[in-house]
Order: sequence, then structure tokens, then C-alpha cells
Amino acid sequence: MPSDPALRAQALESLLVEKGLVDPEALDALVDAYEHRIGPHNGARVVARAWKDPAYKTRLLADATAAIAELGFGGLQGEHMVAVENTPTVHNLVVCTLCSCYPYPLLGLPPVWYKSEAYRSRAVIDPRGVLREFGLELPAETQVRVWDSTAELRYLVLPEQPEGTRDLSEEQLAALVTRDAMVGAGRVSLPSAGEGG
Amino acid sequence: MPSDPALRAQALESLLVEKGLVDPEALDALVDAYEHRIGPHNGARVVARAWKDPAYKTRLLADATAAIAELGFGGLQGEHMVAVENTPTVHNLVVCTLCSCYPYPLLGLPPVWYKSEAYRSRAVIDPRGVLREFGLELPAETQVRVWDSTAELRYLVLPEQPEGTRDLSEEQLAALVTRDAMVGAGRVSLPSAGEGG
Amino acid sequence: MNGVHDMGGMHGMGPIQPEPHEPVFHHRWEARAFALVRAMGAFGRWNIDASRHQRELIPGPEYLRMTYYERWLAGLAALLLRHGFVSREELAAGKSVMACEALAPQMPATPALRAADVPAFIARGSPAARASNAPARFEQGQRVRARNLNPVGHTRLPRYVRGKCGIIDRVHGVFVFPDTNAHFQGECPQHVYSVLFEAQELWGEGFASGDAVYVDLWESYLDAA
Amino acid sequence: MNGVHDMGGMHGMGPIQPEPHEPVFHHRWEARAFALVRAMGAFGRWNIDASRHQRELIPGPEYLRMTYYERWLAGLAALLLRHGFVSREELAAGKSVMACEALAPQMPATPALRAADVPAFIARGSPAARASNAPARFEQGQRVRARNLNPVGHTRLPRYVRGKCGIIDRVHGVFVFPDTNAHFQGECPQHVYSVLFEAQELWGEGFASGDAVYVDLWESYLDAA
Repeated sequence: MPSDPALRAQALESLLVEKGLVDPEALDALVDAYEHRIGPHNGARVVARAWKDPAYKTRLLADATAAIAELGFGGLQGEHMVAVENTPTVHNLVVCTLCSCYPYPLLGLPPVWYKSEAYRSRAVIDPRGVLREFGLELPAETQVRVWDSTAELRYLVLPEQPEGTRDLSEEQLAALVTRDAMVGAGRVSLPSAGEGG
Repeated sequence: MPSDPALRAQALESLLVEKGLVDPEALDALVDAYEHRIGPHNGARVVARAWKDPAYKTRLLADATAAIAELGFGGLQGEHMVAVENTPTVHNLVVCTLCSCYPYPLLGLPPVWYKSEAYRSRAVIDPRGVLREFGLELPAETQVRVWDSTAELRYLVLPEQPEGTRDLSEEQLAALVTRDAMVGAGRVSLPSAGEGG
Repeated sequence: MNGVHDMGGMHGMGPIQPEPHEPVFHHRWEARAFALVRAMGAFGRWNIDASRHQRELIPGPEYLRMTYYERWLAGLAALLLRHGFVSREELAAGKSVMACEALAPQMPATPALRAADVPAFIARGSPAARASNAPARFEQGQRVRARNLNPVGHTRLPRYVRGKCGIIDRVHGVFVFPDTNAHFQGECPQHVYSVLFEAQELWGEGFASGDAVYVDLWESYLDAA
Repeated sequence: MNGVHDMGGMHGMGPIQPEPHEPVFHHRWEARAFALVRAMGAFGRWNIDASRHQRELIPGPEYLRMTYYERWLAGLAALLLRHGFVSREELAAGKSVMACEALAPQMPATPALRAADVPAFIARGSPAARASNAPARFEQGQRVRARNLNPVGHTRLPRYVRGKCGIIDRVHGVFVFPDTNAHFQGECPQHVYSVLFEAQELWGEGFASGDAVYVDLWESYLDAA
């Protein structure tokens, strides 16, 4: 196999297509799904619904898989979901130290930082230092809960709803919710505050 | 700095020589010492003496640093020595999991395998598997003792004297003793048996 | 196995570098590698645990040198070879050397995943929960100790919790057991628990009291404590 | 620090490959790197613990990619820079950019080690034992537990013994403490003990009963158990 990964991937694809084992259009469809259809906007809808609808939030925290399925999300790498709630006294952070497990149906594919050795190694021993690198300085009295995705459960952080957004519509709320906030690596803030992710 | 280590080393040396910080002849002398003067033949003399002289062996096992100094060895990376004895029921193996500490005055500089990640990682969890890769299959009833050189103590394994060598001179015995045997990664055998070293 | 993949609690892996407006894939080959892994996985000749383990088997120094999708490519190539989908010669040449059937008589000659089936494939996923009447050995609030297991094979018991005490936070239900499934030794379903470990229990005094790490662990990883 | 250098007990690092008739150095540059480290160490501006720690600070992926003497070179370059012997520009250029004195007023301009002094330098070594009347806290045969310490700085307490119980096998005497010395925070000498850990205590059931690992540990790494 060539040493350049691009050539290696191409060689492997053409070999498998030539052998009749792979339908290149299926590859296109898979890529298209994760580039254009499945991403953090899905998770944002779940979060916004939980913020607007207390009964939904209760269901989400009790049985996330079922509650998320209500909005039509689930499947590959989100078969078994757990939602954990951030509060003024509890901050949740999700990691997968052993590989890079991530809730695809709600957040899409994981970003490079989530897959990095730096994040995988440090999130469990120095979560406050990690959060600081994301610009989040937590007060000592806030409890940090790190969720290591060692099994087939996938975690969604339900961020705190920012002050002054009670009157926004579910759609407007969803537009505020960032990927990082749903991993626990950020907070949801109003647009003026500006937050990447 | 250049990416080729040879060029990097050369650049560093010429920089330090140019700045008057390094005497290139001192480097030559250091290299010469470890290429030609200090090596496993030193340790072999200690082992052979211990085999021939029971009183020396007693002193070696009680205070290795002093007993080794009797033969004129000591100093850099052998300031504090411990000797551990192989018997029919105990096999000792020396490693440094954290770096590659090694008894320079007796064995010279460590071989690549001793410094390898493979050896450093596995010697403490799978010493029998490691010894098997060196061709040494230990019976289950032999106790394996691994010495991890985490401090400034340096370890010398006193191998078992092979059968049928009682009549050999100290010099003849020393010629049989291999580096690997003094690390515990081998046994001393008669020349006919053939063992690398 | 105690590989470098089991890196929870390590230092020295460099800074975390979030990338603003990060694309889903940074290179086209990453997208193709991702899709190839999924499309070949659809044959069902291996499972997700075997697939993870194959990537863990990449020697430590190489594992750390590779990017995420390079590991995926390496793992896929190894699985294809091992399961007779391709030969070593084909991998080297990047093209078919002989008919697939010649290698493995049972080998399929049509793709397992068609473009039209992709939405259903994604929606279905691959649930790892299993129906079971087995009673859970532990209950919420119970104190447990993670066992000190150091298998050479696949495990999802990270080193940093071994020997440490925690509290059962929730009982997730019964799931396929990776330690056997990765080696094609059966699904052997077991209860999985979320176990709360105090940061001070994991890392010692001086760490933030109250902070905790929740780790999902299979029943056989745990002893009552 | 919990770096990749602390690799005792890991799997997946490849086979052990003894090399028959191995030369002392495989390349001339290795010999020069070795000698440079010793010759610059002779200035006494740093100590062996700082030198080891500097190599541990090489990020994990790079550490594993490098050969032994490449790590020595990298560590030396970092120490030279940090202690003002050379500037970043000089390291990049491989030649003197300005007088050494301009960088650090106290900087020497003559070699610390001359060829004629090499035999004495090697024979003297650098003993780490210190005279002390401090009584040893533990005695031979006593049961101890290695503390669960996870400092970000230098330590010689390997991860694989933390939290594990062992027996004091021998009392070595009082030695410089690397955890402070590496950071130029003083020698803080302490008793060092050889602690016997049963293989089954370290790695769990199924490991050879009777086999043991002896680890040299400083007193403050240990609690009575």
C-alpha cells in the first residue's frame, strides 16, 4: 500500500469496487449523509425542545433514546443514548478515552480535538484544565462530571439555557446551541457573546 | 535544527565547540572509554570472582558497590550497586521501565533491546514471555524476580555457574559470562552450547 | 490490552486545539475511508468490537503517529485481509489479483450496502443491547471495585479505574460483552453499569473533591466492595 | 508525569529484537550525542533528574517515534536553551549568533570537561546517596502501599505500582529525591526502599504466583499498609 493515506484509501476503494464488494454510490451516500444531513443541528433540536417543553425534558433525562427518537433521530452510534443535564452546580463533559465514541445521530462525526490524544488523555484527569483551554473557567464549587464512553452508551450534554431566552421560539433556541456545548466543552451563550463550535 | 539526527548532532557539537563550551577531544575520550574500555568484560570479571571465591560472593551480595570497587570498577551510573543471585529456583531480570538505567561500569552502555519500548513495557508484566523471546523457557516452579531500576541503584544479576566449570580459572570463567546473562536475559552456558551476548 | 489507545489520565499529549468552523472531513480520502469502513462492515463478517480491537493492535508508536482516519484505514486493511476479502498481494498492488472466490469460497461477489439502502442502514444502526432476564448483580448506590484485569486481548475496562472503588450510578441494561465479541468468542451479554468514581479516588489527594468520572463498565469488570 | 515514558505493563510495543554482536553505537552521531550530553552535564547547571524529565517532556507521539539517542539530543537541546547556553537562533543555525556572555552574563567560556579529566569524571560518577541521620520510616518485611500520586511534574513512582501493596525488601539508604530535584527545588533526600510487589497484586489473578517485581521507591511514595 502507498504511504500517502490518500493514495492508500483510493487504492483500497478501487480494489474493493473492482472485486464487486463496494458500491461507490453507497460511499457517496454515506459521505453525503454525514456532510449534509446528520450534524449538531439535530442535537440542537433536542436541546431546544427540552428547554421549551418540561415534560419532554423529563422524558429525555429518563430515557434519552426514546425521547430523541420522538424527533426522528437515532441509529448508527446513537442506538443507546443518555442525556446529562448541566445546572448552575453541575457541569458535564463527555469523552471516550479508549477510542472516540460520539453520538453520531445528534452531533455528526466527531471533531479532530475530540479524537485527539490530548483530549482523550486529559479529560478524565484534568477536566477543569481542559475546559479552561475551551475558555470555560468553572468555579470551584461547580461539580465536574466526566462521562467516559467506554460502552455502547452515547452521551448528550443538555446545556444550561442562557438567561433572557425564555421568549425565543424552539427554532431560535436551536440556532444558539453549539456542538461544543452538547459535548460539555462550552456553554450556550447569546449570539452577541460569540462562541465557536 | 536539521531533521536528520546525524546533522543535528553535528550542528550541536560544532555550535558548542565554537562557543568554547565543549572540548572535542573530551568527546573522543568519552566515546573511546565506552567503546573500548568499559563493557560487559568488567561485569564478567566480577561474576567470575564471585564464582571462584565464596567470601567475595558473600561480600558482593551484601554490599555490591564495595565488592565491585575491590576490582576497580564503579563511578558513572554504577555509583550504587546491588547484586542479585540466580539459583535453580530463582531467576532475576533487570529492567528500567521509566528510562533505560543500566550499570555502565560493569556492562557498558545498554543495547538497543534493553532501551526498546517492547522490553521496558513487557519485562514487568510478562517476564516469562520476554525470556522466551531470548530462548529461555523457565519452569513454572522457578520464581521470577524483576528489578525495575526506578532509583539510582543499579542491578547486576549473578548468573548460575554452569555445570562442569569448577576447574576453570577465573579468567576462563569470565570469558563465558555474557552481557545478557548479567541482565538476566540469558544463562551462562559452555561455549559448545553457544549463546549470543 | 494495555495499549497506548488506553490513554485516560496520561500527560504529555500536547495542547487541545479546537478548530473553528471545522469541516466534517479535512480531506476527500478521509470521507472515503470512513465510508469504506461502514460499507465493508455491512457484510457482518466482523463486529464493532473486533473493528476497535484491530485498530488497537496497531503498534503504539505507529498508533500515535497516525491520524484518526489513518488508523481506520489500517484497521480496515487488516480486517479485509484476515477475513479473506482481499489478499496481501492485492493490498500491495491496489488491484484484484485473482477472483475473490479463489481466496475464500464463501466470499460474496455483490456489495453488502447499496446506495439506496444507506438511509435505512444508518437509521437502523447496530444495537448492542440484548434481551435478557438475567438479574443485575449490582444496584444503584452500591459500592463496587473495578477489578485489576490486564488481558492481552480486547477490553473496555480502562487502566485508570482498575483497582479503584466507585458507586453504581445507573444500571444500563444488558449488552454484548466486547472482551469476547472482539475475538469472535460470542456475544456473552452482561449487565452494564455507569460507575461513579470520585476524582480523588482515581487520582489521589489534591484533586477537586466532588468532581467525578462516570465510566460504563460490564458486570464482570466489577466486584462488590 | 503520566507520560508514555512510564510504560511498565503496556502491551503493543512490538517484539523484542536482540541484535547479535551489537556495536556500542550504531552511528557516529549517537556516540557524539552521548558524549555531548555528558560533557555539557559536567557544567553542573542541571542534574540527572532534570535531564530525565526533559526527555519525558517530549510529547508522547514524538517520544515513541524517536530512537534513544534522538531523545537525548532533543533533551540536551532543550536544556541548553533553557539554561542559556545557546539561543533559539543558534540552535536553528547550528552556529554561534552572538557571544555567549551576551545571553547569560554568568556563562562560562571554557569547557567544563577536558579530555584529560574524562577518566576521573567517569570514575567519580555522581553519587545520589546523601549522609543522613534520619531514621527510616519502614523496615524490612513491613507491608506498604504505594500512594496514588499523579503529579504533572517528574516522578519515579511508576503508574503500575500506584495503589498496590508490597513488602519492604531492603532499605537502600537516603538518596536525592527526583520529584523536587528535577525541578531545581532542592535535593530533599529521603530513604529509598526496594519494595517487593507480587505479580498477582500488580496484574491480577492468573499471573504466576510467586513471581514478583521489585521497585525502588522513595519514602514519600509509600504509606504503611
